Amino acid sequence: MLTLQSVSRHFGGLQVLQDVSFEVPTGGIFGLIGPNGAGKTTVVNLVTGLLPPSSGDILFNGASLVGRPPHQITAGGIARTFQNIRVFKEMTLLENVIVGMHGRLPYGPAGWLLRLPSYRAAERAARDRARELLSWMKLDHKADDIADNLSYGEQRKLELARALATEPRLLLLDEPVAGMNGAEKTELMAEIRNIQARGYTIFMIEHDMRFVMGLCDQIAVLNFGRIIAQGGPDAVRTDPQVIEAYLGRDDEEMPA
Amino acid sequence: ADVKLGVAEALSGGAAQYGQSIRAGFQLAADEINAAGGINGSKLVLVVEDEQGKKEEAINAFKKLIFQDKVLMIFGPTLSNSAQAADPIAQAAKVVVFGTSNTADGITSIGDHIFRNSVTEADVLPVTLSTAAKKLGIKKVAVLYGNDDVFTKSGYDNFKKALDAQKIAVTTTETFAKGDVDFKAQLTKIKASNPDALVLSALIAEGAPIMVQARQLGLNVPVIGGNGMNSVKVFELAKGASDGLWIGSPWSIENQTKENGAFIVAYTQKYKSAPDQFAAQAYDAMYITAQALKKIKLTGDLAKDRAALRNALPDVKWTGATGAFAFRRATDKAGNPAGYDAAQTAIVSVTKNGRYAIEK
Amino acid sequence: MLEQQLFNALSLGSVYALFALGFTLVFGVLGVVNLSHGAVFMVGAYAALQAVTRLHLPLAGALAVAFAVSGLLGLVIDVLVLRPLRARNAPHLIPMIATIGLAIALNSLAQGIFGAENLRFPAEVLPQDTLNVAGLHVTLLELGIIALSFGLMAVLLLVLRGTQLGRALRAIAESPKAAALLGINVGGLFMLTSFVAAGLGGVAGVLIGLYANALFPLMGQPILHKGIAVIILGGMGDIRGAMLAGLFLGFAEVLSVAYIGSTMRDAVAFGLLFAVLLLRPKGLFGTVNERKV
Amino acid sequence: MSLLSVRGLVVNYGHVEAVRGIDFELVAGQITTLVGANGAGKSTTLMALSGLVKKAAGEVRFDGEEISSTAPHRIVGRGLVQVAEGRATLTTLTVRENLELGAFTRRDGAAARARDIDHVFSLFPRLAERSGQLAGSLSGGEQQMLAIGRALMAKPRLLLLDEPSMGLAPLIVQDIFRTLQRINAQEGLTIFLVEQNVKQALKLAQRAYVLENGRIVLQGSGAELLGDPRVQAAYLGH
Amino acid sequence: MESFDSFWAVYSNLVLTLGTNSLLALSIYLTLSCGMLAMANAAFMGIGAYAASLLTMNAGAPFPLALAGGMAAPAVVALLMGGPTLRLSGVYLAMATLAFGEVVRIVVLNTESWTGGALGLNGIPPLTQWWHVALALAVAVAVLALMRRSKVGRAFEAIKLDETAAGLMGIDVKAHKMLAFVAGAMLAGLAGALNAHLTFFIGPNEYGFDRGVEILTMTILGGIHGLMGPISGAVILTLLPELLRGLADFRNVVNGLILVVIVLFLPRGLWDPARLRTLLGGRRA
Ligand SMILES: Nc1ncnc2c1ncn2[C@@H]1O[C@H](COP(=O)(O)OP(=O)(O)OP(=O)(O)O)[C@@H](O)[C@H]1O
Ligand SMILES: Nc1ncnc2c1ncn2[C@@H]1O[C@H](COP(=O)(O)OP(=O)(O)OP(=O)(O)O)[C@@H](O)[C@H]1O
Ligand SMILES: [Mg+2]
Ligand SMILES: [Mg+2]
Repeated sequence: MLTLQSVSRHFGGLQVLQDVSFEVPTGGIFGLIGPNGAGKTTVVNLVTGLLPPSSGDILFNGASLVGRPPHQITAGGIARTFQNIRVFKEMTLLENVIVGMHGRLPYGPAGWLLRLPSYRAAERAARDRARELLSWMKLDHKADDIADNLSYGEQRKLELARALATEPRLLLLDEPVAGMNGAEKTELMAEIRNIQARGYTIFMIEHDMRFVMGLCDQIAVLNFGRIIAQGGPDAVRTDPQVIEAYLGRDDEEMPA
Repeated sequence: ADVKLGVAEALSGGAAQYGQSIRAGFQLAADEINAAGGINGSKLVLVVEDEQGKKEEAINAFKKLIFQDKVLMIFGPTLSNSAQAADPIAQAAKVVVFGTSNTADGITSIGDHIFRNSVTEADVLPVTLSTAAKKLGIKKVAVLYGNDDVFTKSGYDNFKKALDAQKIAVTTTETFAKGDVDFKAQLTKIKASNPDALVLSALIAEGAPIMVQARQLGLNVPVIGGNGMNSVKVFELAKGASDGLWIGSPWSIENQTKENGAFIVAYTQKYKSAPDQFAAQAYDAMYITAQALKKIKLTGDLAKDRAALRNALPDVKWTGATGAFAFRRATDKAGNPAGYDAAQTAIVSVTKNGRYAIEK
Repeated sequence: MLEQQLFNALSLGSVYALFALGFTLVFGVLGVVNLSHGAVFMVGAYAALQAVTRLHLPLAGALAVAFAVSGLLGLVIDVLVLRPLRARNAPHLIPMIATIGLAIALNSLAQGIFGAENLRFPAEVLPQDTLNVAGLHVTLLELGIIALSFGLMAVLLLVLRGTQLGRALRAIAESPKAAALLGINVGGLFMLTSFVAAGLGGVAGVLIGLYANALFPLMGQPILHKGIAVIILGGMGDIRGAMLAGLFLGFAEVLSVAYIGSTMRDAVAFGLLFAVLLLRPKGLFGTVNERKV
Repeated sequence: MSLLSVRGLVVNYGHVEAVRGIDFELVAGQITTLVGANGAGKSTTLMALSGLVKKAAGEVRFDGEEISSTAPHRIVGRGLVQVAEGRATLTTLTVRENLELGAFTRRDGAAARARDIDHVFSLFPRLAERSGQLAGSLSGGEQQMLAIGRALMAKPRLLLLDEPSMGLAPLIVQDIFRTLQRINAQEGLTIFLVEQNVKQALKLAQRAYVLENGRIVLQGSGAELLGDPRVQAAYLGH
Repeated sequence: MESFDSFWAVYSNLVLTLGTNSLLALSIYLTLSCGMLAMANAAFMGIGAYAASLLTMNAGAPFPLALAGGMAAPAVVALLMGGPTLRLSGVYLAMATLAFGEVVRIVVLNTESWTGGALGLNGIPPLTQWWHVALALAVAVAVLALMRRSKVGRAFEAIKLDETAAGLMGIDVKAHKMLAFVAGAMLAGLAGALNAHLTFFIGPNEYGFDRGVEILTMTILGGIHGLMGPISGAVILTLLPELLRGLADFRNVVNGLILVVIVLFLPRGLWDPARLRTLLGGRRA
């Protein structure tokens, strides 16, 4: 579904990504892990059009994304969440989600100026759909609260609902469980599985190994801008290079 | 009954220094007239409004004076811009408006209720220029003016006409903007063009520093100034660099007539500072109006009284601080008779050792 | 003529920079475009005039008075207006609107007290003679302004870069909360900054008042407009940026008078400014500080 | 010997009651941890200890003295130093400048500061390599090390840490926890640790509190709570 | 009735100025609601005023056509300058737009044969009737109110809160910013055209820095949490000097201090639905 072909990116003299290539197959959950500063978020930024690659190509269902502005990429079926939460803090949850449907509301200026039936129908449908998405994330009871009043974990879930509202085929999650405790993580894991079951393809970045290993069917490992390993969870977990660079040789079990 | 006269001047904002002088001039004259028995026994009462030098405020002030305070007539406003906006209000309401500081062209074309005793620069500047040119043998001049201000810009326009008419060559024309503090770039360029004199259309706020900085750069040619430079403040603000400024105006602090002397003494006593031309013209305007008022009989019917004043005013002849004065009919754009301008002769003076010396 | 014009540009640029240094300091540390800085500048000038005419102080004394009076005014503004707004978490344009109100009030107050007309410092305060240096006409005051603006820049830079105080100010500029957790007295440093910046504004008022030979209640407004251009062009709160942008504006103005025509001066200067911003969207020294997503 | 004791602390944000009357003690020389769900009030508690949010009621005694009305910079001056949530490094200052500022409240001169910077560099050699770099250009893990190092520069008697492991790679998390343990063991520094990484935190801590909806609902030694079924169900996701 | 006539005779101008100032405040509200601090509205007002006045004075155009011209001219200019400018943010955008306004002013000063230069345009026919202003304001408020409830209004809000995130929600950020900028320019131009035909005279200095700041002050003072905010700000800022007339020389001192006090006690603006809600004791459902 998503293909990176020897993508490189530098900031000034800093080479952040070098010849990164991988492929995210349709329908699965794909994980990208690696040390802090390896370039994981940069990959997501490149895919969503916030940054142009210095070289290489990014294909989505065969079509190149390079040079397209973010809103077109979103319209094409890619949505994301952010590592540092970026919900619209002064909007209600419902409004946050409806903003995600911006491109899917089929009325024009005449529609809203004259409050034509098309406008009313579309707005009503958007509201219903938004409530449905919030209920997927178990946030529907707070639909009319201001997003800023949510706790950290709830804001992450709201971001997810908002991303789903754009009707993506590919969902990019950047550290979805950062700052959540074990129970909350377990809960979110179940929700992500549900989302996948509804037919979405998921790509995620995460430092929590129990979460990554438990969810992903494929994992790529990025270190200093290069892919150093790729494969199923078990293969990656035992890869000496990955242990050296990322997981650490702790005698105890991995942090949960 | 009291005679209520409206005064709408800029008492705050950037034009406040002129507006405040003007108000002082009116107040002085009104007090004198009232002390001398008033108008056929009635006292003059001034209703003063601040128009802030803004056109909207001037319109508001005019409307308030005309319709709410029901004044007999209005003095003001301070700036020509405001006059362009507010005078039509008075014209439409058939109320006399008497400007003492509006020198821009076209103000009295607005209609037959518009009067002013401010001598336009079109009348004064050619005289100033020819006098200076003759006495100093000037062949070529550099011009410097403020191009973002009606007053200094129309001064420049009139200078330019006079320079063309008198066939004086221009070496370079430079501009500055209101609020500038540094004029050395323009003056350096002017100095390099080697003129016989500097023609300067500026208000004193910029004009004085221009004189100082010109001298600092070694540009020691005479300066021929417009109306805006006619102020004793030049001696203070351009101290040490104030010599050689030529100006023309109906009023000069050095003009030794009986009327002017009395005005200067009275003003200085009342306000503890020397009067300027704005105060002098306001002072005279009040007396001119008083002459007209004395000739008519006020009935208490406002519309009638306003019309009577309108009809009496054009015939007033008066000799005051600014010398002998009469009105001269102006025409509107189509050439039909409209309001009234001042018919007065200009006095040309030159500064020397901290005083104005009258040249003509 | 070119040499003279270059010198003119240097001194005009220094005038702008002198005003902008204090202005950018408040902007940088408090994050407020303090539109009352022009009024504070004017207050400094009038205070010095009083010191000279009533107390018969020499220039140095008058400058000290201007620094103290303006500085105290800045302090009062910080304590009575800006601090409560900070405490109330006011949205970011609100403090700016408050300073507009203050500027209106201060300007009219000055007019009420001192009258609207132009005043000036007595000529004895500073010799106005022109020196002839290498064929250039140069006044003592111009040299003073140039030296002072560069000197101030150097001092401010040294303080900001090399001392704990400076580091603390930069910390506050970035995050008052993080600074407080380091044991920095944030409220106190806000007050200190307001005091020093306003004091510098007052000193600039005296020198520029001397330079222009004129003090009037609205004297701070024209230079405020230029000052805003300078501090933004320089980049949010950057001291070097303010100096460089001040010089940039001075040179743009003088050279456009010299070679293009004085009617186009402001169009050229502001057109250039516009162009520079398009090329460097955060000003000459501004860093693109937006955190990555 | 308790270094800090809190009695009946209440903190509100407008109508939101974030902390609703909590009591706890930090014993000198120990690591104590506070765990709880998102929005439980952990960060608010730390902010209240540092004086950055105003309490509505209660008292906080640090070394016997009431400090809940003291200005934040004075509290730091007394040796209560916090590493705030989200690595509050100063991105426009260099690594070294950040460390220098850590010693802002100290008055023992540049030489002492330089010595302590070397000490921090020995704890976190990565920072030494990057001492001249702007903190904003560091990776997340490095920023967290810098934040801890900077707090150590103040020579704290009590170090508060708010989720130091958030967003960090497993290797770095292990690193940081090990370092904390070492500092505690070697220098006897009292540490108060707020963590979502509940298992690690409980392993590390001699004493632990569980916060729920602004109230302390459980307390005990780290090992006790680690074995508590309620903790396991609610926080460990078993 | 008579008392109304005399009231109208004195205050008609003031009332109509309330209307045009409200339009101006709404014009800058439009760009602010899309997260842009654009300060070119005074210049756009000037462009509208000059365009409309030249149409009525020189081309003898009927008033509606002149008003349309007064909206179209700034819109075209906004469209041209918006491209390069709108990628700036915060005060940098404010500065670039202010600089643009300065350039417009100087162009007007230097195109004397058209614009009268510093002397301005005189004798503009007073064609603006009260109902022109009322209608313009009503239409503007209605359109903006409808917009706020549509996807366009939500897109503006989203861009204001987080531009990057908005783009990733499928919102064409550039296009929406341009829309807000151009629509704001049209509103400002309309206000300028109406105002010019109310005051007989226009000059270039009316549309400079001070006017720009005044417009911004109205809007921020009023608050940007609804359309009533800018309008109430415009009303207060226009009426305050008139109400304080009695204070004579010190009225601006009081005027300025009142601004400070309002801001201190109502830092979210005069019109703040959230505060009203708490005052009325109700809570959002
Ligand atoms: N806009 C930018 N300008 C300059 N450098 C950048 C920019 N964005 C990222 N970098 C640098 O690129 C490197 C990779 O950053 P990135 O955010 O992709 O890391 P990451 O793998 O997501 O790390 P983490 O796990 O900590 O989130 C870092 O060194 C970072 O400082
Ligand atoms: N500035 C604020 N204004 C209003 N409410 C706030 C504010 N900060 C926090 N809150 C609320 O106070 C409660 C406690 O927040 P706090 O940040 O202390 O939680 P926490 O335990 O640190 O959570 P997390 O694990 O997500 O960091 C939450 O309900 C939160 O929404
Ligand atoms: Mg990342
Ligand atoms: Mg927290």
